[in-house]
Amino acid sequence: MSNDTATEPEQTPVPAEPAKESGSGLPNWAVQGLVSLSAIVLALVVGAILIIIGDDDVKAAAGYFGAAPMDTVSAALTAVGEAYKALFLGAVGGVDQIAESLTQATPLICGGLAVSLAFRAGLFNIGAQGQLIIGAIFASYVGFAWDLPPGLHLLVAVIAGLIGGALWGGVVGVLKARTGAHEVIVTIMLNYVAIYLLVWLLTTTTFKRPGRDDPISPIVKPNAQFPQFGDTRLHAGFLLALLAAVFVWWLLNRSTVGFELRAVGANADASRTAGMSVGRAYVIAMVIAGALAGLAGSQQVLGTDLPLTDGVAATIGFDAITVALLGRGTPLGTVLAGLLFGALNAGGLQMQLQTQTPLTLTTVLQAVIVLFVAAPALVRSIFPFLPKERGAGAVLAKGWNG
Amino acid sequence: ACGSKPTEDTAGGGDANKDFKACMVSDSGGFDDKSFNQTSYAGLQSAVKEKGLTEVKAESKSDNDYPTNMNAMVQAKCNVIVAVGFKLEDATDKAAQANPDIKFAIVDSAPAKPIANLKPLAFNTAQSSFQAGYLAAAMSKTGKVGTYGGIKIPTVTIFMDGFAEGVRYYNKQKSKNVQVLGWDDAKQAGLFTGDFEDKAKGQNTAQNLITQGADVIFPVAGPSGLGGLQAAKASNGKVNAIWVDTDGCVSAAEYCSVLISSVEKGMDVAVHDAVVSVVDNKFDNSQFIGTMENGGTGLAPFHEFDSKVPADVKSELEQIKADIISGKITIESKVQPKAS
Amino acid sequence: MSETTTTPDTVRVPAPAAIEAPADRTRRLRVGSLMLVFALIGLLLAIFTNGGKATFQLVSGDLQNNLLGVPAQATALILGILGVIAAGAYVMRRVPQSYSGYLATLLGICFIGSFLCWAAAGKTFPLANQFQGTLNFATPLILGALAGVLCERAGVINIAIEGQFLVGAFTAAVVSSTTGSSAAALIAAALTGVLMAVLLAVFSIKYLVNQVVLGVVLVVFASGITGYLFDQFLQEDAAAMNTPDVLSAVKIPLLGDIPFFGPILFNQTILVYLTYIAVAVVTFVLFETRWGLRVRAVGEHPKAADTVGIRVKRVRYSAVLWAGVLAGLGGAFFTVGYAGSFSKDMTAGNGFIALAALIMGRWNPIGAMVAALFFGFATQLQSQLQIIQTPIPGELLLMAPYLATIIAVAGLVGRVRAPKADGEPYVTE
Amino acid sequence: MHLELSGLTKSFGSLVANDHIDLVIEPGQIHCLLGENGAGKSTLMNMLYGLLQPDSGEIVIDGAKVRISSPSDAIAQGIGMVHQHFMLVPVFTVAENIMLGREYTRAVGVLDRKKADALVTELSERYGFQVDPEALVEDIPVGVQQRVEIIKALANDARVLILDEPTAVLTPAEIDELIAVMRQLKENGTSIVFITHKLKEVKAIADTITVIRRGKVVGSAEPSATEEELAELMVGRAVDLVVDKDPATPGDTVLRVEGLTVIDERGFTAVDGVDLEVRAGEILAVAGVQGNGQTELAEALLGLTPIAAGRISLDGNDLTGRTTRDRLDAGIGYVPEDRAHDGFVGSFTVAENLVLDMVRRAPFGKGLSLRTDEIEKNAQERVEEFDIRTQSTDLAVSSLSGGNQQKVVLARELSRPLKLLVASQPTRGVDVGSIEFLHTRMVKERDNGTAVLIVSTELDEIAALADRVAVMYRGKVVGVVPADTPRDELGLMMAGASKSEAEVVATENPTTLGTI
Ligand SMILES: Nc1ncnc2c1ncn2[C@@H]1O[C@H](COP(=O)(O)OP(=O)(O)OP(=O)(O)O)[C@@H](O)[C@H]1O
Ligand SMILES: Nc1ncnc2c1ncn2[C@@H]1O[C@H](COP(=O)(O)OP(=O)(O)OP(=O)(O)O)[C@@H](O)[C@H]1O
Ligand SMILES: [Mg+2]
Ligand SMILES: [Mg+2]
Repeated sequence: MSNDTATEPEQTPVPAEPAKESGSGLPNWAVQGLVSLSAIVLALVVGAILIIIGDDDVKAAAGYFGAAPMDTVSAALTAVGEAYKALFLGAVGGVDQIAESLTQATPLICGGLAVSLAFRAGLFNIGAQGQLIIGAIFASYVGFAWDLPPGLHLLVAVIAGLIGGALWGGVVGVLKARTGAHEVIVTIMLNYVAIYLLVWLLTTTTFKRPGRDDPISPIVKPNAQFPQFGDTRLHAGFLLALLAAVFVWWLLNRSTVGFELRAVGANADASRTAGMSVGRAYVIAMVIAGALAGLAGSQQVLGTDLPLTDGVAATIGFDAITVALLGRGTPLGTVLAGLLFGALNAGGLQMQLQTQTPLTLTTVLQAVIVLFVAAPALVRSIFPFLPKERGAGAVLAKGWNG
Repeated sequence: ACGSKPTEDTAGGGDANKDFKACMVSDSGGFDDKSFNQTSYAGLQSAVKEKGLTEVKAESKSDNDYPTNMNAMVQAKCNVIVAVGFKLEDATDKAAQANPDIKFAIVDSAPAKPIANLKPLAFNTAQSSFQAGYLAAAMSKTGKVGTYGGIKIPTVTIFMDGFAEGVRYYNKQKSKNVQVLGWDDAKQAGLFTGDFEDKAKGQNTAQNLITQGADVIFPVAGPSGLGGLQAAKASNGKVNAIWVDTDGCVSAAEYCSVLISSVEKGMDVAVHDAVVSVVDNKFDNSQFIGTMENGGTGLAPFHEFDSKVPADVKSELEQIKADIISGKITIESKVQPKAS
Repeated sequence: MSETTTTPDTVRVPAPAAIEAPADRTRRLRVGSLMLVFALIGLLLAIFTNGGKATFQLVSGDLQNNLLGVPAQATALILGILGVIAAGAYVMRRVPQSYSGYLATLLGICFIGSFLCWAAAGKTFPLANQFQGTLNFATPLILGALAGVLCERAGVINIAIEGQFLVGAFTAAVVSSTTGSSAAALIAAALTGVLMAVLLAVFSIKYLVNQVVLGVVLVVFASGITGYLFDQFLQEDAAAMNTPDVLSAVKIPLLGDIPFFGPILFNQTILVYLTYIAVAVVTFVLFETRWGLRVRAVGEHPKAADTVGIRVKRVRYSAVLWAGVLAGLGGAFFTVGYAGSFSKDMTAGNGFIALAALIMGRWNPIGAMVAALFFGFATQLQSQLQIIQTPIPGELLLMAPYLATIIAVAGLVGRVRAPKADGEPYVTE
Repeated sequence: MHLELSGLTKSFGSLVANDHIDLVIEPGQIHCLLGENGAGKSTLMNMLYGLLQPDSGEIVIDGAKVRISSPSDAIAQGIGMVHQHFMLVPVFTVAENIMLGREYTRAVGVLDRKKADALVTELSERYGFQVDPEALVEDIPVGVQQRVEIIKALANDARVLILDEPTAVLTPAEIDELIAVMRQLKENGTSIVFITHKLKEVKAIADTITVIRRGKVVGSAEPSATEEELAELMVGRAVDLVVDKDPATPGDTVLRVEGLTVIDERGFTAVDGVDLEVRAGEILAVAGVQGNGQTELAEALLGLTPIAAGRISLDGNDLTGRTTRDRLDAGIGYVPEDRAHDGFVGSFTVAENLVLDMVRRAPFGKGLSLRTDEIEKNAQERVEEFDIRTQSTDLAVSSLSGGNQQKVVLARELSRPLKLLVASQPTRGVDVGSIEFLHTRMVKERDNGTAVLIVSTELDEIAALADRVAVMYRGKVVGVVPADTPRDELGLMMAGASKSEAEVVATENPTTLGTI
């Protein structure tokens, strides 16, 4: 979250200083970058410990630790070294790997934007998962069931995905605005409803792949697929994700609607007093957030050519929440965080392939990175030489009450 | 059973074919699902051991990972790649078409049109579930048996179909009226927990069946099904269960005391055979359908129930097996794999 | 000082009965229309109920004896009409505002009654088992929601309940398997719950990390770490590490003999009894003790607490850590408390449902318990209805508990008010 | 207790809020601290109370140097403080608030509520307050809340009592009551530090006066000094305490309110059948003790609170049931009573807050897009025109001092053409220098032909601005009187007396402040 989601001056007396420069003379973004890098390093250390604990060679060598302690150490170093080498090369070791990282990042960016945007309007969108599923259903249906000319088909399918997500998000906004139903409850529940809806749809002939009984839909028609870059898996949906980030930036910082969303998010009472409709802002925020999550869903089915299955959304909607935190709620930050997570996912697959390190380790790494990035003070107490950032120190917290 | 054994561990078959890479990609359930990924992997392991191959495996965490893992396998220059589950169909078809030199096999699925280097492995588990239904009906004291599934998909309902038909057959043969709770194969409607993870929910679901009088439970729900076994265990001998996919006394040994038997889906054998056929240069792309005839599916041993299952029931089960093989008994389930 | 110059404590006079506050009116119409809809559905179901008897089981586990048979349609009709009257009385303002809660409850009971008559006409509905299952589903939810209540009353949002469940379930399974002691397992689960709570507390109270996202990250972390350890250890040696003993039920004398509810409530495991005790203790401690007063003060207005000499952060730490105990125990329910061995991500989102229950219960221990029971009831009902087979499609039934929660939250609960400083770190210069 | 502060310094970032402040507080003395908004008074007191840690300097009590690192240290030293912003937990009862931090308990930490109730009753009787120990704080009027704050401080038997702007929310009568309590305490040997912006009060009670400007002690004054002298010492220039204004030349009726009734969320009648008229070019002041329905009246005019009955029209157009947006567009300007809560978005910049209710209209919004250049231009102009003291228009408004924040709100509302200006407590907590400016601006708005409705609890403000005064009590208008009605009479009417009753009582029973 960025600085401007701070609460009333009374409750959060963290000074909002104008200084763009840190105490060390480095610009703030550089300091933030350094802190984030250090956080990644720390997370890798935690991961290394887990790798060592779990490694069979280390376990074997530890069995005779008294006799030859260096064996244990070297086994440990080898295990960690190999795992991380695979992780790194798997993420950025070549064009294909980079393309894979970007592909994995694509839906995370859109999902992260969905969470960030709602956050800025003072809403906790835990429902990106459900919105993503509905978006994927809509986009996929248009993609495989309709016949439209090239270009148009893709466009219509993407729009369908946006509409699907927007509907699912909009319900949350409308209920919140009209009845006060807490968005956290509603989004959690709608996630379940969405997945059960998907599972049910996949048993109907409309969605089932012809000639098959399995709950799997057809792949969308070629006309509805995002163009691919070369023979990598990377597709134009990635550019759309970047475009979405630019759009969100514009919306929040350069549009009247975004102004109102931010105002409502920062102080709903003052916004109401200034003639804004708080309920409307909630609806708009959730509709747009839902549409963004829906876009992530479309990217799954239109970009990576995945058919609809009960797993089409993976855990993107939840990972999106961490991506949004890592990105401090800003569009640029979300893009960068999405890229990092994409790289970790892609690298993690290679790491398990080459060193049999379970994928669950990637999950731990991601969580620990976010923890450290979110607590710069902790990172600084471990690396005291890091320069101080001026102004917003920690990620500002915000309560349920908006 | 499964673990991260170092890949160079090829004890058993020596390292006769060390350059031969036998590879496997799981679906998002992972290799520890106590179900089809795990069983398929066991088949890969046994082939590797027997022939002294090099094993490479990739677990998928989400649907996103299938194409990536499949590509990685191709890149790793695998000689044979086994994909587990229908969700991998698209990625496998694509990789098979692009890499005619590599042999592929896929569990529980088949491409729309045969592909020269892709062997589909399917299983008619309705057959052994039919036996399980008969066995359950015979063992029931209350005259009610129960089943539930994780999610309503064909790989689940095929077991439930066979089970229900087996009970009906029992009723016809013995003029009894044993009821099946939790599945109506005519209406294709029944009891599902909604996921494969929530063990507590599975247990509660089984408990609801037990309350309705069922004393033999047939859970078809992966880890969630383990909850059903727990419910049986908690009944202190009143309720027993039949497990699916693997021999439960091996894969979930702590529940062996309540397991009358298990419906084995011979994915391990099928995967093993497919891999070995590649090593031996005997690969063909015809669909393998595991049946009772070829041993691709069957009832597991009775283990602790060996003495409790009456001898005549045992012989009737043998008879059923013969009748199914001979075609004397036809199973109606619509989701049985059809030879293509 | 003369009498006229002192301001009385309250300057407002109650509004005359003839004028209704606009907010009340909106609420009455919203809740009222929802009540009417349900009353009419109830009546409609009654009309379409088959003749014959609906039979209800009255003793848990026994479906042969102790049955209550009622004429299905007649009963449904009576309940349906009663429901319509209740809804009507509410909408038409025929009873004082303060009784409206009773009316809604009455309607709820009538609706469920006619619904059950409709569904069970000609069949047997295991009524006792309905409550038994409700309790099974609700127990971990209650513990989780109580953990949330403690944290959030002190001003720390706890979305990490799911993560605390997972580590609690994991350790309970491992410790029970390796030591064979259920007591050790419960204690270990509580301790790992606290360990997660330490992370939550340190990162939110000391490092001021956004608490919502922190919670989500901790869930990811817990899922990752339990998954990793499961992969690397439990999976390799399941027999030694993952075969916990499940707690056995202990019947409480006398209480356990109460007709109907006795066997359901008082023939349970120690963990369930701990849950009852936890509800009572948390309620009492929060509202009747010094510590509770301070917890609520730092959650509402930490600076005010600070100015009277209360160590705000220390109180928050203590509340979050105690909450960890409850959430850890809630996690233990999934393994040693009920389902035995651990499997990956086995808590399957229950921690998030507990979070919803806590909000739905308005951050009140009793309210949270009611919300958890509501959800448990709905989940159990859908499972039972799938067995006795109703015309409602199974797919819809699976969604029903979640939809019911949304309807309840939007229709009845409405706007809720969190503790004022919930989620806001306390920073001093 | 003899208390000595020497060389206390505190900075926030680059701002030095307190710069080597020396202060001596003698036992049994009432020591007044005077200073502009943001001068550093609260900062100094917060250091004394342990809420802030000084960067340097020391605190000496009865000759011994002490370190006060938290409020509990201060309490242990016998220091009590009534904070400028209420430090009460709204959802707690009065008794709970008073025992918080020093709870009475029986075995195992179980609260002894009876004992707490008894203490509240005893203290209220001793000081002549009327407080119900069982009432929820959020349900009682601010004046009573202020008493709870004072009881809370007294319950600890403080030997030094700090009162930071306690009178901002009190009626003249209540202030009188408080002054009596302060004298009683002083007689018992308690030292009191008293902060206020109301010079009349200072003159009435102070033994010693210290003036702080921009974080430094700039001098002291005798209680006999005139208000003008004190104001000049505070602000650093001559201040005109009387607003120059010509008699009003009212035009047509702009605002007409008929039978307006508001029921609050708890089902109480907040506004009870109010009829009012405000004409173009006049200032109608609504006087009343806080909590008598003025807030709800103002919010109802803006459509922020739903109304149960009645009609509101502007220039003959019915506004009842219209949205706030519509009413703003119809030409109503609004300065809410609680600026940080309703008036601005604290984390937004000065520039953004200056267009908060205008982003959708030209020139600031064009279609969907925001014209940031226009917003910036507007900000420069308003900052210039209203003399808003800020380092930059890009600063968050929350970093401005209270007076400047208020100027931002007022500048925004006055920067568009208005038919009606509704301003609630427009100068609450604002120092004399800024008050002078804000008052002048509002009179100018009146002279431009705008109808102005001011809600205020400050009789000084009412006297300075009003052309007519409507007094509210328990949601009803008890009378509309001319602006020159004597203070004591207004005070009595604010307590519910009718005009005729008030006239009689006021002459028999003059109050301290009324006669100064
Ligand atoms: N927590 C804080 N962070 C940053 N600046 C602060 C903080 N508290 C006070 N200040 C600044 O210190 C200065 C002194 O503030 P202080 O509250 O002491 O003023 P004051 O004299 O009490 O004013 P008022 O009459 O308005 O109450 C102001 O400029 C204010 O902006
Ligand atoms: N985070 C902050 N950064 C900068 N200034 C701050 C911050 N928090 C508070 N302040 C300023 O400190 C000053 C003193 O705060 P205080 O709460 O005493 O308000 P105030 O100016 O006295 O306002 P009021 O007139 O409403 O009482 C205010 O001007 C406020 O804007
Ligand atoms: Mg102050
Ligand atoms: Mg002030």
